[in-house]
Amino acid sequence: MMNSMSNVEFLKALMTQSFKLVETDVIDQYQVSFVLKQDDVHQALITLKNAGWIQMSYLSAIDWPDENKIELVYILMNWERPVHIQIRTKVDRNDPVMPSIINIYPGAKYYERECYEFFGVKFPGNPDYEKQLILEVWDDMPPLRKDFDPKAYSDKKFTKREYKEDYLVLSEQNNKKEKREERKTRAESLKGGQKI
Amino acid sequence: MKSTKFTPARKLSKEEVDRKWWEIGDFFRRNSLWMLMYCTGCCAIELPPAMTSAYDMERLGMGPMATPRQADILLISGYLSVKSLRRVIYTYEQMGEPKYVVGLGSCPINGGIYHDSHAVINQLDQYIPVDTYVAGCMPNTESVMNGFVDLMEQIRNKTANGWVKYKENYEWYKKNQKAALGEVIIHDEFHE
Amino acid sequence: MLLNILIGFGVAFFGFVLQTSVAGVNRKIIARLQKRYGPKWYQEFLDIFKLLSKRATSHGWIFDFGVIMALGGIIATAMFMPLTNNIVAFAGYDNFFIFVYLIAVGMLGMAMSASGSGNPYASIGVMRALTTMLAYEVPFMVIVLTIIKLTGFSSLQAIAIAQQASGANWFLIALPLGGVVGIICLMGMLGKKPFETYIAPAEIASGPMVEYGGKQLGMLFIMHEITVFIEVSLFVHLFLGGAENIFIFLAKYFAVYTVVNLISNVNGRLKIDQVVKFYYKWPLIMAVTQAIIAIYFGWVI
Amino acid sequence: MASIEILILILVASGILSYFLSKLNTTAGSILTIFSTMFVFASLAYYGFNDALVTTVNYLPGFSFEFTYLGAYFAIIVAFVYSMVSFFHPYFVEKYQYKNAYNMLFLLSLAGVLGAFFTDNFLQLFFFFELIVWTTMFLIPLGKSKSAAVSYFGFSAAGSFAMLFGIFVMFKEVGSFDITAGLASLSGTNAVLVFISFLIAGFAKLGVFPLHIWLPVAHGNAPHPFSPVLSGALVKLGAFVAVLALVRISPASSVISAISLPYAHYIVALLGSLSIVFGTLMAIREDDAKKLLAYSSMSHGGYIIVAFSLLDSVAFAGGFYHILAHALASAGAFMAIAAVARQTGTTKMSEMGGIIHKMPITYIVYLVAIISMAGIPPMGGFISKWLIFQAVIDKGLIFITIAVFFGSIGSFLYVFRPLAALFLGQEFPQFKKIKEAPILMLLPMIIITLLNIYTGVLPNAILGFINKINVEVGYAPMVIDSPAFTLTGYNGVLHPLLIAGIFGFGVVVAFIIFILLKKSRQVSLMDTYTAANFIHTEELLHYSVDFYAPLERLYEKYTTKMTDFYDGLANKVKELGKLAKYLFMSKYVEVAIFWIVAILAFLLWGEL
Repeated sequence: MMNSMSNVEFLKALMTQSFKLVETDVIDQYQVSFVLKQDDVHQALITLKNAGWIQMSYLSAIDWPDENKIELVYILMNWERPVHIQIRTKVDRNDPVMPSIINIYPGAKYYERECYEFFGVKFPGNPDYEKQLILEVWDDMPPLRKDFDPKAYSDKKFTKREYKEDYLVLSEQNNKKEKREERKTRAESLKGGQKI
Repeated sequence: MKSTKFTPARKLSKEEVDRKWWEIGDFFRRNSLWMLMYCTGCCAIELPPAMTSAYDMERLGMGPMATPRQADILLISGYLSVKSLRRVIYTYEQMGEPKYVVGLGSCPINGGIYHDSHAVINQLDQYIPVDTYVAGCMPNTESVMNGFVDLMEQIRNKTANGWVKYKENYEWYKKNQKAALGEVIIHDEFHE
Repeated sequence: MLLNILIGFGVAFFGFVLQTSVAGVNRKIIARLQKRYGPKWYQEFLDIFKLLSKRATSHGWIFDFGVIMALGGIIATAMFMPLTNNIVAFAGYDNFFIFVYLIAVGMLGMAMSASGSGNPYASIGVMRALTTMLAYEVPFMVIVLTIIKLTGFSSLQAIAIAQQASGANWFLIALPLGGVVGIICLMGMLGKKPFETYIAPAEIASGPMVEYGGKQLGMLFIMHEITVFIEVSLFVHLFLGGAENIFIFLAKYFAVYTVVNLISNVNGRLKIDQVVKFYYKWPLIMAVTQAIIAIYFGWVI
Repeated sequence: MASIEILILILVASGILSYFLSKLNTTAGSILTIFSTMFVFASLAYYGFNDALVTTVNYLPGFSFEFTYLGAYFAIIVAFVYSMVSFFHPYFVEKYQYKNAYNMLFLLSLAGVLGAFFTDNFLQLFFFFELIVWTTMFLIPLGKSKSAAVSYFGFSAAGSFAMLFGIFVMFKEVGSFDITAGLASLSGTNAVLVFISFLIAGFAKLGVFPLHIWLPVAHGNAPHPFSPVLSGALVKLGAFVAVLALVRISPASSVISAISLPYAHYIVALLGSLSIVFGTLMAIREDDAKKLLAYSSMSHGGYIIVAFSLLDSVAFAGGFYHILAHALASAGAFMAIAAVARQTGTTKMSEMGGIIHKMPITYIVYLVAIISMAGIPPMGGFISKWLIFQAVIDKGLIFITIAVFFGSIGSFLYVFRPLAALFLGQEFPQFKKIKEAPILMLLPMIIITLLNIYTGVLPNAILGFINKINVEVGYAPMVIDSPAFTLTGYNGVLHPLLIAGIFGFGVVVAFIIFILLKKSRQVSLMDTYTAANFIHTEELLHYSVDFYAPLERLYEKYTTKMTDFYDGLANKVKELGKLAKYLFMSKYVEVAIFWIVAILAFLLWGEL
């Protein structure tokens, strides 16, 4: 307990002294998340790797259409100091370009290819980030962008089975009706994202 | 007085002989069905109880087989992503005739809960002919066994002829596969 | 001569029917062992005829020729096999070495055809089969040398009659160590667990059989059944004193196959190098001890 | 009427003639070689079987020949292999440097072989031995490997000098160089000395266990058409000498009562079985097809030694028959490999695949050869192995049995490997162009294949001739029943014709079953089970490298022991040579003179 907290302290100290952090978020004693400027990311990764965060667990990405950004999340792991670090940075959504980090973490090569496939983020420096990795012969926009409509794609590509009539029957018993109603309201209330 | 003229037995035409042989073959085929389990999705979990002592599948003469060459049934258990559909088609074309396809679960029927996914196909029988569907998400083991018994019945009444349909409407199936998959055989760095 | 050939072919066909039925019955026994209902006793026949009725795929002439050579060699071997003291096709010529080496023709044909299919799994399976053969053959041969040296015959029928003449003193009892080695080597010959490394369906996709379907696979099944018949009846004649009449033969045959099957069904599978190490450790030591005791000191129970 | 002397002279003359003929046109020289070897073989076979060979000497003063069934048997086999192999010359000789010397050396070595087999005098035997060694030593490096020739010559020289030593020991006691009389009248320690030295000579030529190092090197690196001769013919020279030693000399050694065999012969048999096991294990892990076959001929040499050291008529028959069967089998296999090597340019099994689709006849030749080599009916190897088993079991030799059966099962493993990796399997794109071997090369291979089958189906005629040899060397002839085509061993009767016939019957039955059933659909080799993955390159679907890897792992760390030992020995010899060089060839003459005087004084000490 004590030890892990000290890990987090050590980490915050390390990061704050060398970079200007946009935001720091201590999720719990084993997870810390730093938001950085795009230019600081490489330096931060090098620092952390030297500090013992030798494992690049994953490179994830989040699409924020309304602020027109794509957020890249580099997840690092240290086996001496049990803390997962998320290095987050936002790149422009219209032309997302992030220099590759395969010189720091060679294992990131395939994560970057995957990220290009699903979000369209370009990684100059990675020799073959444009090669297809998972989606074989994909012919549409990157499928994990928020504005990609999987339903439309599925309707376009895959033939649906037609049914003569709609088999959905709603029984009119009251208790069932109430249940349905409150389920509907709860679903509505969850739309905004804030909890009740 | 009744005439005792000897009337020779009618000579069977070649088609009739072939049909008789085919019926004899059908008897053997429906009593020893070997499956190639393409465990694509979650419905595969229903097969262990079907094979082990709960519902002993071997009593119907059925059993799992290692390769498509040896198998009679191609068992599509669960949702079928686009990538695995390519492999399924490749496997199906390697099987020896006559061959049957059984689709487990609702995903091969109409996409099931993945009906709007960009990676999962919705209707299997557009791409390869399916002889028996077992509906349900997931179908419980009785219905799985029942599906196999139904397949045997179809073989008995000669309605399980999906492989014939596939040969006859080959272009149609190929067109659907092209439309959904782009190309079936993949060339890339992982397959050279 | 023609009559002899007919008798021999009858023996081969009888062996096929017998072994197929016994195998079906054993499938039911194993099913009951596992608290299942089990298939029909004639399930094996259904499987074989189903395979023969299907349309197969072929990889060229060597693929088919190998299958024909395999089945032909095995049928030829089975035609020499004596059933009882007086049912034998070619009396006096049922030499032990014929069975060991004429079976090898069938094996070679099957191996050829399997490698001719151009599938790596098939070649790996053949490699494992040959390695297993190298493992179990030597201890078995040492025991057989002992038996031939003691009786002075290498004709199976003569060996069986010699055992019956000595008051049903079967070599399974007379050479206890040798009997154990014989059973272990028989399990290896039949490819039963833990020595079924070369089939390994989950690991190398049923090894040599990987590319077969339809009639080729059906013919290989027939060949396999006849091979099992040959090997089990070899054991019956060498270690269990043959048979005076056909019923005794059936009883001994069924007993041997069922016992081996039951032993094998409570075992896992060894790796191939473990198989070789196993056979060259205990069975070989036991066989050599038995041979020295029996031949040089003449101590036979 | 053919005189041995005439035949030898014909060979020498045609050799010299072919040398000059080859200068003009290589093919003409090769054709001349074919004709002369064919003529020699034909006359040998015809007059030899009717024992009408004349041994009078008119033109070669100082030489004297005698006709023995033993010598005739060996000579016919060797001349046959030579004449068959000579058909390959028109296609291979152009490639070699000194191409006009090739045919001459070839014919001279055959002349040496004839002389060695028919002479009755040990000095001539040694002379012909040396003739063979020197000619072949110049033939081997044409395969572009000097070291092979060196190691071959080293071991052969060791062998022949050991034999020379034995000869002198014998002369000292007996006072004559006559072969039969001389060896028979030996006794005491001299007998043991001669026994050992002759066995060293025989082992060195035959490549049996302690002296086997040269065999794979020489066989593997010799010119492709010469490897069959080495393995099929010349190796048998060692068997000849070993037979002389094992059969004609009776060294004073007490007899083991349990197996009724003298200690000396039992030890020799153990050496032979060691060489069986060693050759088998080495052949299993060899990647070069020719070296694999070389190791297999090492293990077959072990069989021959075991057979002859059993002092038993059936074993002798088996041994002599094995010499013939192995000569045919290994000649066929080596010639098939040579044909493949000519068409593809390599003998590495890991680089080839699917040759069968282009060279089916060569494949059949190789198949029959290896079936005979593995001792599977209905081929010749089965008969000889069966006879050897009879004798081994009758004497109850347990440990030798282990080796013998290990070798015979292990031979399945190593002969199957070229079959699977080289002929079968996926067809590589770079070999889609090659063609079947030319007809003149197929002809001898087909003849050898037919003979392989004949020796397996109807062995009685040849065994009748072998019985004459048995009588000649003073053993009872084995029982063969000519009209019924059966052989009678100690514990059983064999009917090869019946076995072959029943096998044919079974194949016919299987073929009928196959034809009656539904016709199967032809698919390409690449359309195969890959766990539903798309594989587009043949190499990924061809399993040929480290075929028996799991088995090899069990013993591969012990495999280099013998070669290490011999390398150490070679280094010692080098150091000795350096010392002598330092002593005598130093630039200070007086030092050399001093040492020479010192040595002379030491030698003459007794006289003065």
